Amino acid sequence: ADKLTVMLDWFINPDHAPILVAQQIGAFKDEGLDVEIVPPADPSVPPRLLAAKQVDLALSYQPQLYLLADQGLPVVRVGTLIDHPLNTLLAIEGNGIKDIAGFKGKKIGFSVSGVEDATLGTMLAKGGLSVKDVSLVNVNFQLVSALLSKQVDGVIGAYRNVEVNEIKEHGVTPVVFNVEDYGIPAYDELIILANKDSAKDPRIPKFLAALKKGTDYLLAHPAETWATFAKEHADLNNELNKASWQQTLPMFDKDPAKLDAARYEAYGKFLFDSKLIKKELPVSDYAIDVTK
Amino acid sequence: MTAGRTLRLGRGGRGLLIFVGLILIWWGLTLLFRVPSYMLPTPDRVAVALWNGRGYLAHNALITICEIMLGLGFGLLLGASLALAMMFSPLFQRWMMPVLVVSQAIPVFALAPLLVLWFGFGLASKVIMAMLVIFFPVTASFFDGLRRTETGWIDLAKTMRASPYAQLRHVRLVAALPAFGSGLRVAAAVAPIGAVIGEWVGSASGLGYVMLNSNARMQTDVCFAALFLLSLMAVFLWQLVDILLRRILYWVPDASHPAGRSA
Amino acid sequence: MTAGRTLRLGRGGRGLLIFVGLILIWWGLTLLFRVPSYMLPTPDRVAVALWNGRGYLAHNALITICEIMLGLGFGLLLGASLALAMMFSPLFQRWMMPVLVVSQAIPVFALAPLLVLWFGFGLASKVIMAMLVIFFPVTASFFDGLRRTETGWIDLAKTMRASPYAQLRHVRLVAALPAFGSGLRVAAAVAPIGAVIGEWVGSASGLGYVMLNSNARMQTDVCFAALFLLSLMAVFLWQLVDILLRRILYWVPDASHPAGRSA
Amino acid sequence: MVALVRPRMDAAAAATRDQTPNGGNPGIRVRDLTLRFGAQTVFENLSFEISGGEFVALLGSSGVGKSSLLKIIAGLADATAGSVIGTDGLPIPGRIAYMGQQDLLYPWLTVMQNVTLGARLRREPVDRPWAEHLLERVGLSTRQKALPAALSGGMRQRAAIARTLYERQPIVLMDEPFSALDAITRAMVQDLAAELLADRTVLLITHDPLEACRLGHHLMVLSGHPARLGEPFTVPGQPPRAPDDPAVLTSQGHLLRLLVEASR
Amino acid sequence: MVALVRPRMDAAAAATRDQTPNGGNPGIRVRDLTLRFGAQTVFENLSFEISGGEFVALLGSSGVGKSSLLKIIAGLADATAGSVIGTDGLPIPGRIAYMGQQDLLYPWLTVMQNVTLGARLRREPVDRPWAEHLLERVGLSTRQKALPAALSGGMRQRAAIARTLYERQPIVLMDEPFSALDAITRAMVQDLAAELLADRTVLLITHDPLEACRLGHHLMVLSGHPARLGEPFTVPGQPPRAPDDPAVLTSQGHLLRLLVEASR
Ligand SMILES: Nc1ncnc2c1ncn2[C@@H]1O[C@H](COP(=O)(O)OP(=O)(O)OP(=O)(O)O)[C@@H](O)[C@H]1O
Ligand SMILES: Nc1ncnc2c1ncn2[C@@H]1O[C@H](COP(=O)(O)OP(=O)(O)OP(=O)(O)O)[C@@H](O)[C@H]1O
Ligand SMILES: [Mg+2]
Ligand SMILES: [Mg+2]
Repeated sequence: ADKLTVMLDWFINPDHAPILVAQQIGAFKDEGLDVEIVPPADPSVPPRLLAAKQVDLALSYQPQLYLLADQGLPVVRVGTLIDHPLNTLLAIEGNGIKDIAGFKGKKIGFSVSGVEDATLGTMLAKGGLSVKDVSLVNVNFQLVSALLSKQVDGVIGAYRNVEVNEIKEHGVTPVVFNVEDYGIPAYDELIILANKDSAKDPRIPKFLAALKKGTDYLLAHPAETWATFAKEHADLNNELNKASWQQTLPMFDKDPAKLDAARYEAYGKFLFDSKLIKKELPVSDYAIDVTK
Repeated sequence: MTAGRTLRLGRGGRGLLIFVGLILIWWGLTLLFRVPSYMLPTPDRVAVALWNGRGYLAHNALITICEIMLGLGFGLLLGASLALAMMFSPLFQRWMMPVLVVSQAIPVFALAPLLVLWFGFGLASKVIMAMLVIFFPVTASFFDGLRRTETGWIDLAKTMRASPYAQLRHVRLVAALPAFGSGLRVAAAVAPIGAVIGEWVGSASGLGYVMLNSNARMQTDVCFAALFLLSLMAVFLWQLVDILLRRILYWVPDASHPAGRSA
Repeated sequence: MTAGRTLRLGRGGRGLLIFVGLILIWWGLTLLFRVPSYMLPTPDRVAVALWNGRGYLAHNALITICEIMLGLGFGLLLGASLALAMMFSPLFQRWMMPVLVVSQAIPVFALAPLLVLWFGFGLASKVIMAMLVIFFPVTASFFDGLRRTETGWIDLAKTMRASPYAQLRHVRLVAALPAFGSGLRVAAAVAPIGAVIGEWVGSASGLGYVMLNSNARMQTDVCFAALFLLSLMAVFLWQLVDILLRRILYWVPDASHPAGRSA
Repeated sequence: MVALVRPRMDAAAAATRDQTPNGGNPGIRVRDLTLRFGAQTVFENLSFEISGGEFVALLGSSGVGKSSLLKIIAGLADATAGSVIGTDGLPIPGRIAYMGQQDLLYPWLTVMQNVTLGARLRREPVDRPWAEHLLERVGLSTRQKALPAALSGGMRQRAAIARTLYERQPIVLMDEPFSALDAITRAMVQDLAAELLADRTVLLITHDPLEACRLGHHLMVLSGHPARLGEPFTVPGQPPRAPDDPAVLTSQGHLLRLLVEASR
Repeated sequence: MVALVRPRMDAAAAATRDQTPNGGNPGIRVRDLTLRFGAQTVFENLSFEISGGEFVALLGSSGVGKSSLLKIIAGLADATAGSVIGTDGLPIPGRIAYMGQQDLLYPWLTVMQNVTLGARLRREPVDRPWAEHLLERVGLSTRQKALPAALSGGMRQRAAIARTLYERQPIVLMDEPFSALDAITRAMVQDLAAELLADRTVLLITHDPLEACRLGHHLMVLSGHPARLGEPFTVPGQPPRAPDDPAVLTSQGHLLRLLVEASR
């Protein structure tokens, strides 16, 4: 079997379910692949190691893709894992925040992603505010605890299938603003990147085909796959992940290889307008459909 | 004999008492201030997490122990060699010291991708990371010790036709041992940190990984269970080093008890 | 006079040379191994980033400097106080040492998220973080120094009816200064890391924040510009401490140059 | 006077001797002192008394226990058993000037600072003229600002002597204070010590019989394993005696004989 | 023999003296030696020669520069100007046994290990019987396994002497080696040194005129600021001389007179 190293975007979590299930049911083996899954310590690392050819595929986020391309990293999107935005602007009930305008003068925490200013700016504009009307503070990976401990009034970068559940688990009612409802163009939250040099690598279509099988199986047998996952990752076997597993199901891309070029172009324009990237590149420069 | 006995018993008992005491304080604090569990879980929850994840934790703890020992070993080696080189060559010292200081100022995190790039995902990059954290205190204190050796002792050895190596082995090294001991103590205390930092660089095992992982998932109880194991290791390592040093430094006067000398 | 002059000139010149040398090595490496710029940018790109972002970088550097200095100050204070307390009270020493070791074993990274939640995302949490990183090397080496004071010096002071305080101030403290110096050196070298870690975990300013931010945006040149400033700070701090210590420790023999004594 | 206190001596009788006439400086009373290091008994049940204002020289072969005895009297070491107390019934530490066998100059202080350290340790004002006078007398007036590392062995010892004399304590304990000095300098510093310590209670350890006979009211010899004190003997006349004083010469002869006997 | 080499002395003439008869041990030739510490000139243009196999005692008041001179000869300190060389034209360091003014025992080594350290430093086999013999002779045979911290001052000095004698070097340099010993022990150790160093070239610094006269073939006195060497003088007869040897007594008298003069 051909060895293929895939670096995740973050620690193993339900967002990776299709890959894990494909592994569970032997879909990769059937395609003649021996897939090794490596989680990184920091989401900024996988694209770099991919560019340096230390791994064959890496998971990242569509917004990041533009920053990578803008800085000239030789990476290209070859597949999509989650084709919905997961990102939200999140507050909790009791903070007096009921709508976007309620954030005026508030403190908003973020986990550095590179695009939080643009996202937040666009969203706040819907409530007649600008980024200057709030104070931003990096809370790293502690979105929920910063919010719960009232160190911040809201956070951007919280996922609707993870952080929102966590808030609920602590008996607090979340106030959720989904990004796509506030002027952010729809985008793919989790994508699969390859090095440009190996875009033609025959293993990639095989990987994507196996991934599709994994997704299909997952959607057909959510309970069984969860049980297997929970057994394999005892440390992840808890109510939160179980809920998340269910919630994420509709988010997975049923055809991972397919590319919606118009959507990619639209988001690129959004970032360019927000001055986060220096030039608008043609989509084919950073995203391809390897099956075509 | 009897004195030694009571002392050792006292030590063990003290350790236990401190242990229990710290846990009680921790418990009391969490209860008193109603600290939410995402900030600081209660000891009972941590104990449960410890028990439930025993296999998983033990496995990862073993890996971390390996890294600590290797990192400590190489860190000591590197630190001692650098100190010696600096002592033997003022030239080297003058040129190397600033470089070493810079090396300390660069947070290892910034280097992490580079290290993985160069040394891969395996044990190597982690051990190197631990080594980077450890070597500097050792170098600094050992070099200070070597530098402050009574010149008369070295002079005398010279008159006895001691080769530079013999001077080193029989006089300088021994005379610098107390200072080296200081450095070793610090190194032993920070070694676990080094290993943990190393584990955060693109690998999927070890207590550091467990901590980061569970922290990101809000499983603070698991995180603290790992932290607990790590602290345990550190204390054992420290005790080991302490006992070792007390053996080796039999000839160093101890003026630490100003009250009486009869202890 | 002349000797001092040449020495100082030599120092400055050496610093410059090391600086240029390191940059050349860096440049050479990036060119030789064709290291991609998103891993390690070339010095010229960093220089450009440094110049373009000068206002932004200077502002954030200033904040980091504040954090470092405050952390160093409090860390030294805490470290020295603990060492003194341990020296004066064997009881305190026996009970406190294990606690301190445990405190070291808990990686600040792991604690940092909690500290931020407790002390907020402002200056306080960073200063505390830096303090936590710093105080232990200081405590350990200072305590070792206090403990190893020539007993004769203390005895003599006692016969002169020195109060415990006077013994401390005039004999023990001075005699322990060399060891304290060792600890201070290490502390000065690691202080910047403490501050940066604090900034990573939660903040909206400082060089650590700049690094994190530019790292996420793949602006490695800005990231390395910040790293460069950080290293510069560390070296300056080190030099400052070194000069200070050489002044204070005028009476300590220096056996570091075994070749000749006439330097 | 020096008296070997026999273990059975009546305590009441001893008490009557407390009224020392000599300027009121207290003497030293040592009772049943025993010192052991592991299996080795350095001395056992040692008892003697030095009256206030007396200058006693203690001799004895190397390693017999002189320095240990001095340290115990100074309160710097603990005896295995026995007691040391002033003849006025008060403890001795706190009113002594002690000079050990090593000079113990503080390497970070200049000569002047070393000499006057006692004052600073006690937060008293420094008596600079007095210190200058002493340094002048021991021949170090030009070296006041030197660090100990820049002094010769004899100069270090003289600085330590000046420091001891600076203290002006009623009881002075000195351990071979003149051993590193040449004959001429030694005589000069001995005269100085004799002059300044005239009415103090002094216990001086020395290896030089001439020195002992020049300076001491009484001489004591410690000898044997475990060590015992020989019968103390008195040198006639007032110290400091001239080196060619017949009393010195006969005493020296007598002392040498004692030492030779002791060493057998 | 000791000779004050006048600066103008013919170099060729000096060279003819190299053939020393005494067992072939090299002597010490000091030429135009100058030592300054800052503005202070310790000595200037000091020249003298010690023939091979001679035992020379060096005296002089405290701080005059004796120890500095010895260190320069031993190669442990640099002179400001001048040269030191063996009479055979070879350098002196590497064939000396040096004993400094401080005992410099290594605190982590036992007495025995201290004595035999030289052998271990040179990777030679340790001559244990020889070391045991020496320790026996200096009276430390029961203390072989003690650490220096558990020794008395005089014991430490004797251990250092044993270490120096253990070396069996052709040139021996000793700085007040007997200063901490009582009269009896001192005489015993002096005899030992005289016996074992009979044909070596020895330069001994001492403050004890009796010691100088008992042990030295020749005596030299260093005096003045900057220091000069007085005309060396010879004690008749072979060392070690008895303390009551008339040669010793007259020499001692003569020496004392010299010292008193020097101190003026
Ligand atoms: N490192 C130094 N710096 C400055 N002066 C020094 C230094 N070492 C020695 N001296 C000076 O050199 C002179 C000679 O010192 P040296 O030790 O040779 O005297 P010495 O003859 O051995 O005296 P002693 O009999 O007291 O031991 C002294 O005046 C001393 O102060
Ligand atoms: N810390 C110690 N441990 C064990 N033995 C000791 C210790 N200190 C001293 N001794 C022993 O006690 C004895 C007496 O020592 P002390 O220093 O009193 O001798 P001393 O009479 O002053 O000799 P010297 O004239 O050589 O100075 C010696 O035999 C010495 O070995
Ligand atoms: Mg003694
Ligand atoms: Mg000298």
